[in-house]
Amino acid sequence: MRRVRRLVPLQRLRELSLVLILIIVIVIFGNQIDNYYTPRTFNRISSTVALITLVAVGQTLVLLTRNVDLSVGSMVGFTAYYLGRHLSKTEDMSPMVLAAMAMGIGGAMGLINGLLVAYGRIPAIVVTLGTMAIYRGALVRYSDSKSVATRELPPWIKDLPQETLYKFGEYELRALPGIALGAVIIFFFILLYSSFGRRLYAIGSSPEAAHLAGIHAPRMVTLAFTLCGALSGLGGMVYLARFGTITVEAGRGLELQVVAAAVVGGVSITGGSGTVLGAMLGAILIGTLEQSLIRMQINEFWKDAVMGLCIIVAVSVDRILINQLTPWWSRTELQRMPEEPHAEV
Amino acid sequence: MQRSKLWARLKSWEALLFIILCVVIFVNLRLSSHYLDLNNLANIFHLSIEKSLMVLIMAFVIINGEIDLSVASIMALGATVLAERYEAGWSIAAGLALALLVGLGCGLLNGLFVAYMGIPSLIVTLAGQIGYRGAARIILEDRSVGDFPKWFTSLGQDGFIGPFPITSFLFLALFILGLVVLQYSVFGRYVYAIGNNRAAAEYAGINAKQVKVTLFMLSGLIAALAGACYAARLGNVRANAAEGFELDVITIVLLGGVSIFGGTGTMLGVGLSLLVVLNLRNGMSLSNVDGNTQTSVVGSLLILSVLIPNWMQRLQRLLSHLFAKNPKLFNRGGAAEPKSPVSVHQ
Amino acid sequence: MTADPLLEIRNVSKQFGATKALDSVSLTLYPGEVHALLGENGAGKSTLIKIMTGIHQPDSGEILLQGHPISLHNSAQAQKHGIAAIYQEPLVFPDLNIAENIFISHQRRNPLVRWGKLYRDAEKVLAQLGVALDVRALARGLPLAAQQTVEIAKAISMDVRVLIMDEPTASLSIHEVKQLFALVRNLRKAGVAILFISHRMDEVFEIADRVTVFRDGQFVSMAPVAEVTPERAIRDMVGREIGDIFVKEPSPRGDVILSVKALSREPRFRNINFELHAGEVLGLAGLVGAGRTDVALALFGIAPAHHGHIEYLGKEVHIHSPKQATQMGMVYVPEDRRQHGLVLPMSLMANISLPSVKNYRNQFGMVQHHKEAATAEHYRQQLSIRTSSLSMPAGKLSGGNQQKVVLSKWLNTKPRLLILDEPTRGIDVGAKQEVHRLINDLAQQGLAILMISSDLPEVLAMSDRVLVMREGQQMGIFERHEATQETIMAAAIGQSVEKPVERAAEYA
Amino acid sequence: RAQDDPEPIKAEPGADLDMVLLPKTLGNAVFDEAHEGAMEADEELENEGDLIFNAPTPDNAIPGQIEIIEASITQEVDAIMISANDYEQLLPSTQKAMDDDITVVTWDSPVAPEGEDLFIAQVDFTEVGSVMANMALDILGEEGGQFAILSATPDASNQNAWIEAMKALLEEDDTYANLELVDVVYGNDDPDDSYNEALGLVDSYPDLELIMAPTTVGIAAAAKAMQDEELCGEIAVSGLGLPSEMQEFVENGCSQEFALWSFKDLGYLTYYVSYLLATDAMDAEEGVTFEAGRMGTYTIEADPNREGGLRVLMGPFSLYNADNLEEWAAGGDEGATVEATEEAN
Ligand SMILES: Nc1ncnc2c1ncn2[C@@H]1O[C@H](COP(=O)(O)OP(=O)(O)OP(=O)(O)O)[C@@H](O)[C@H]1O
Ligand SMILES: Nc1ncnc2c1ncn2[C@@H]1O[C@H](COP(=O)(O)OP(=O)(O)OP(=O)(O)O)[C@@H](O)[C@H]1O
Ligand SMILES: [Mg+2]
Ligand SMILES: [Mg+2]
Repeated sequence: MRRVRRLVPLQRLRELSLVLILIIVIVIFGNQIDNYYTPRTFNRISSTVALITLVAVGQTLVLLTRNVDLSVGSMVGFTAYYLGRHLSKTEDMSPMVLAAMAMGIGGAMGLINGLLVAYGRIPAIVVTLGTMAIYRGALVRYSDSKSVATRELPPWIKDLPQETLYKFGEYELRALPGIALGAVIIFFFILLYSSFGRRLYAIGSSPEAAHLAGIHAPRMVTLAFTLCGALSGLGGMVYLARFGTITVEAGRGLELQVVAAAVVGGVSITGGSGTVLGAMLGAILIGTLEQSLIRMQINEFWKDAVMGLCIIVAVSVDRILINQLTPWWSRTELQRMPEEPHAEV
Repeated sequence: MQRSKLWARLKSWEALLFIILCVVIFVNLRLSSHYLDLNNLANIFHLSIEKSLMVLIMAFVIINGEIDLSVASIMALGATVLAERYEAGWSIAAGLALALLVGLGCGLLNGLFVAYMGIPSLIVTLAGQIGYRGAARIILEDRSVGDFPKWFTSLGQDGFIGPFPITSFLFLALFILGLVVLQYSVFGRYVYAIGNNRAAAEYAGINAKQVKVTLFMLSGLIAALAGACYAARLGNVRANAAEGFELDVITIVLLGGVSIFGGTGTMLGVGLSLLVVLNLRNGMSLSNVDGNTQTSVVGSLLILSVLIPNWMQRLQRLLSHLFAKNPKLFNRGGAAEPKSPVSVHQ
Repeated sequence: MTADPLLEIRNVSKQFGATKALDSVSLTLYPGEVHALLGENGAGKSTLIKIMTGIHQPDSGEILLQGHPISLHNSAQAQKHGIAAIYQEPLVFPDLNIAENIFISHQRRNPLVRWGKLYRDAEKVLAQLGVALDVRALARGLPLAAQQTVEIAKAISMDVRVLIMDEPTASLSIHEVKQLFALVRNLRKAGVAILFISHRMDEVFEIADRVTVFRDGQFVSMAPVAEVTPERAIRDMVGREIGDIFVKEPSPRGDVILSVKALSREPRFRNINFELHAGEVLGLAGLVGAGRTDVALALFGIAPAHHGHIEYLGKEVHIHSPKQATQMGMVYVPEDRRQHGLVLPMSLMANISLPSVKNYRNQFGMVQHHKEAATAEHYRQQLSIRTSSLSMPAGKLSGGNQQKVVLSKWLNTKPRLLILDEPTRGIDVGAKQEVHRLINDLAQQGLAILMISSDLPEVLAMSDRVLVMREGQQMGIFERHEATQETIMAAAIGQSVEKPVERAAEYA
Repeated sequence: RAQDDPEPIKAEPGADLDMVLLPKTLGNAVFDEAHEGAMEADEELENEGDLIFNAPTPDNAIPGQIEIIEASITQEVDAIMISANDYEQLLPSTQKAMDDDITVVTWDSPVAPEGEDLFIAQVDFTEVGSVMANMALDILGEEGGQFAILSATPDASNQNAWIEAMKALLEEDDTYANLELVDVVYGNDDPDDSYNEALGLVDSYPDLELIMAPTTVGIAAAAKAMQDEELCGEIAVSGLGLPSEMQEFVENGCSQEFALWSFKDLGYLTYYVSYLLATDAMDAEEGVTFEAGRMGTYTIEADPNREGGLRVLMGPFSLYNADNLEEWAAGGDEGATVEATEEAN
């Protein structure tokens, strides 16, 4: 038991449970839908969840610090539009430069959020509810309510979604999910092994204790928001590549999907716990439910109700699994040592 | 002592909102000659009556440390049930009763999952937001149902006293009730205590689960009631009613000084914030400001309303440090949080 | 004390609203000394510490490190100067594991976390303290004593020149205290200056080299330990003589209120048997982690037992929630006041009335504030709670005063059975006597009291009988005349004690 | 359309009228075109008053329109031109406006007849059905095949009417006997949803040959989805689309043909009619003939789809394909309409 616990720490339990549920969901839908177990389904789902996953990684960083960023949808929309407009005017631009630009714009918006939260001492939900509207308003102003059309874009960005990075039989790892996966892997290690990552957990886990421990929370929080903005900016580029047509409504409502993905994936809204891996699994779970329901032959008017039901059932099962397994994992014995090394002085 | 209490009150969140409200009204008066038209004043409340109703209960829910994203969907479901039953030959009263019951049921479901399964309310009510709207879709599909009796629609449309419809007075009554319950009743005390420290409240023999379930049920009930108001006001119901209302409702509650982490905020603050937002939006509408800009302005207000007092406080602290020799000159420290549930005791 | 002073505090003042927490106090720390700081609850001790670690900024006065004035704006700066503190209220990171909790402040120096090394080092530090905790486990839900241990480990793991300990032993029992003191002596040898705060006089006189006393935020006296007696120190603290330690008067043993048979909740405790009579104080002794709190939680319905029977007032009961227990007149004063005892942002009086707020309603169901205020005022006087106003948020009171609020809150429910978990944790000597007198009065009035305490003298003075636990097991019940420091310690650390164990078997 | 009335009513320029153009939402390109048309008419008629262009955000669509109507009533404007988000729910406020002597003209999407003066119908609703059926026939050929419809929301009344008209035609007319409509799905006028629904159709119906999307958002998203999945040769996309958004896809073969009417003209005509009504130059009565600037003469007629309703039928449809899109592009933003090709088959 002890060994198992060492191998699989409690934090991994969440992800295990989610993987389990994901398998259950896939088996259930596989029985209901013809041609379900095909590379196509895989490619479909992986492409759809790419954007949500990418932004959910950023959201996770913010959530960990006991904050939330509701402006991600607006940041995605703004960046997507800005990049599109920019591309339509410039001759050519290398993908890397564009990506850097995307992260720069998103990062700047995220920085504003972060500064307001950390140094203006305003609750994050207040700040980002505000900037959600403000960034969207800025987009409307900037774009004069016009759209970017696909024809204005250079071919390479339009072809990005079908770019395949790695092929495994007919299962493809395409560019956009590849970007998302890359972000997940990078931030998984950052959160696990860097002291920056650990301090994010510390701040969210107990702000007072972090204060006493001398952790400079404002800097960390600002950085988390900036990274979240940068990833949202990158998300804007993904959005642009995927949809081509960008209106001022681009990305609206994304924030709830992203927060939902993260929270379903075990990231706590009260900070301090959760991983980007979990957030990704949450996104995949919701994406799988959505994509599978699209393919189910059920009455259109029933789909929303079924979706709501699926989410709550999946989350409940997850909760029950975790509740059953946790006591096994988390035992802390406060024992006296057999001999007392400092007994006499 | 007396002086510092006055200070504290002046520096309170409510006072700030009151000042903002005065500014908004002043600007509106300058910008539009129609602002004071009785019809317009009635419209300010009338056009947002459903949101206003839901704000009242959302304040309770958030102070309790939870959130309810499903209110708009329950509202649509309530309106849908009422309309569908009326179409099927029931009386309005019976339909309304069933709608309210359905609202209660949805709230109960939310509450059970939150309180007894321990799933974050954000997720539960997000699923509810999708699911309850789905239920409304199942009932009405793409149809719209209307042709309510005249007396019913006139409840929502025609003036009861002057141009103010009866729903405005319903809101006023519920506001006073909400204020009394939250600020002065045992239940209100429990709501605050649980929102601040659930464990301590439970150790004190409070059944936090029960309180949470009750709140979600009330939230569902009020949402369904708002649905009925919607049906009466528009005279016609569709399953897509009130899509996206929840964010507006939450914004107003937060501007009212309620902390998203629970435990702080007052009904007075929420009421004032409602007035601020409604008047601000009305003023902008009269100046033909588009929806996105309106939302941006409200968003900026949300940020500035916290930022400016924070800066003022820092400035004050800085000044008082400069004058540290004479500490009586400034009231230092202590007032870090302008709002506190204990303010009712002072 | 020939060396130069390491840290000097000169004429520091600090005001919170209407409260003058510190009024021009001074204090000098030399390398290699243990300096005890004494004072009543609310005397300003914790405030001084928070100033020394940069959490609060003084209104006036200065801090000198090796003769150079330093300004501290946050605890990171203090740590850079080699000043670390164990705060009065342990504040762990619940979502980090124990190893991380211990080394969180070190992370600034190495940007990458090496988990293997981290775990090994953490185990080493804990071994120094003589305890083994699973360093990979999350700190969430850790019992208070374990949290305190983690805090201590955290502080001693840093290279410190000045170590400040604010009531580190408040929730520890003799055994852990001994370990801690061994460590402190080592640090002293290494030239560290230690500021030590405690309300337990015997500890102070065991470890300290010099003693400073504060009263009402002012400096009163400072002297080498050889020149002070406990009596004098107490007189300096409270400004009057306090008689000998209060001993419970015998009271008639009434009916059986609570009878517990073969109660178990594996793995926390098993086969607990006892009877509790009206008018009786049953002490529950044991080392930290013996499972005493868990027994109380089971009785109070927070973590119900899995097996066994509880009879209350002659009827078998199954208690599943604190609400049910409270309604039955059985209340529990928890040990962790910040997490379970108080709603910190709520006012002192709202906290006191919280469990019984229903009794303050008028006919319209509204809470009558003047009645609440009257009750709060009553307890403020009875327990001498130091506060500038009854509507002060409880979180702003000093530690000891918070504890008094927790006590008041539960006493105010007028219970039949009172379960006290470390009731005098952090309470100063004067007030402690008040609390003991109160417990005595309550018992005289026929209340049944179950008192968990790690303060052995307290257990001995206040209990009619003492139940000793060790690692979840009942070691025996001692009648008052059998209970001595030696017998109880022997039972608590598991040395064979014949007679009481037999007695325990009788109950089973 | 203009018939042979000898004396069409002409507008008297130079009135002082405040007029509100109220489309469904902001951020949809077609409404910007309508705005342009209205501005053109505004200039032509030398209206001294204001032309107010305002719309709600999509998350507040119906209540937002009501608020704007009510605000307009308070401001005592002279005419409101509405593209209604709901057929019935705006009635209380539009009726209130009419009671206050405000001219209420609907365009693009009407309200019930009692709540408006008249409706400017872009095209005949049944005609939309036949145009879509014809395009399907054009693309699939005589031998026919499977096709599916990707609509806006399940409760969008315009789209539903068109789809019904098309279904009726498919059933009645033998020319279309080989066209098999397999499914109707809904993308909620959201690029993301529409994209996924289109792919869901591909997965669910292996023999699918055509996706018909009677909504500009849906058609662009579907075309982009086919492009990304490299299905352009196999599955055609058609429906109602904006040339500016669709040009790209016609060029690369993802879409051969689509149709739309000119929203610019619609805005122009709507403004003209409202101006005429608001200046009392004309009454909203059946049989009245008037001249609408550059667009020629029109007659008010009974609306066959809405009992008791009046309409002005604008027409005609513009069919776009590879041949005429280049011309359109050359005409640039002037929006050179390629004239009626109803007789495509
Ligand atoms: N943040 C604060 N705001 C207002 N008053 C405060 C604050 N912190 C402390 N006080 C007040 O300052 C005084 C000194 O408190 P302090 O915590 O230093 O006492 P202490 O000596 O540590 O007492 P104890 O032995 O009970 O821990 C108390 O009256 C307390 O109420
Ligand atoms: N929530 C928890 N999570 C992990 N371990 C726990 C928890 N609660 C208690 N324990 C463990 O259970 C045992 C009993 O703890 P408990 O707090 O009941 O002891 P106690 O005798 O009351 O000690 P204390 O003097 O600290 O109050 C200890 O070994 C402790 O580590
Ligand atoms: Mg203290
Ligand atoms: Mg204990």
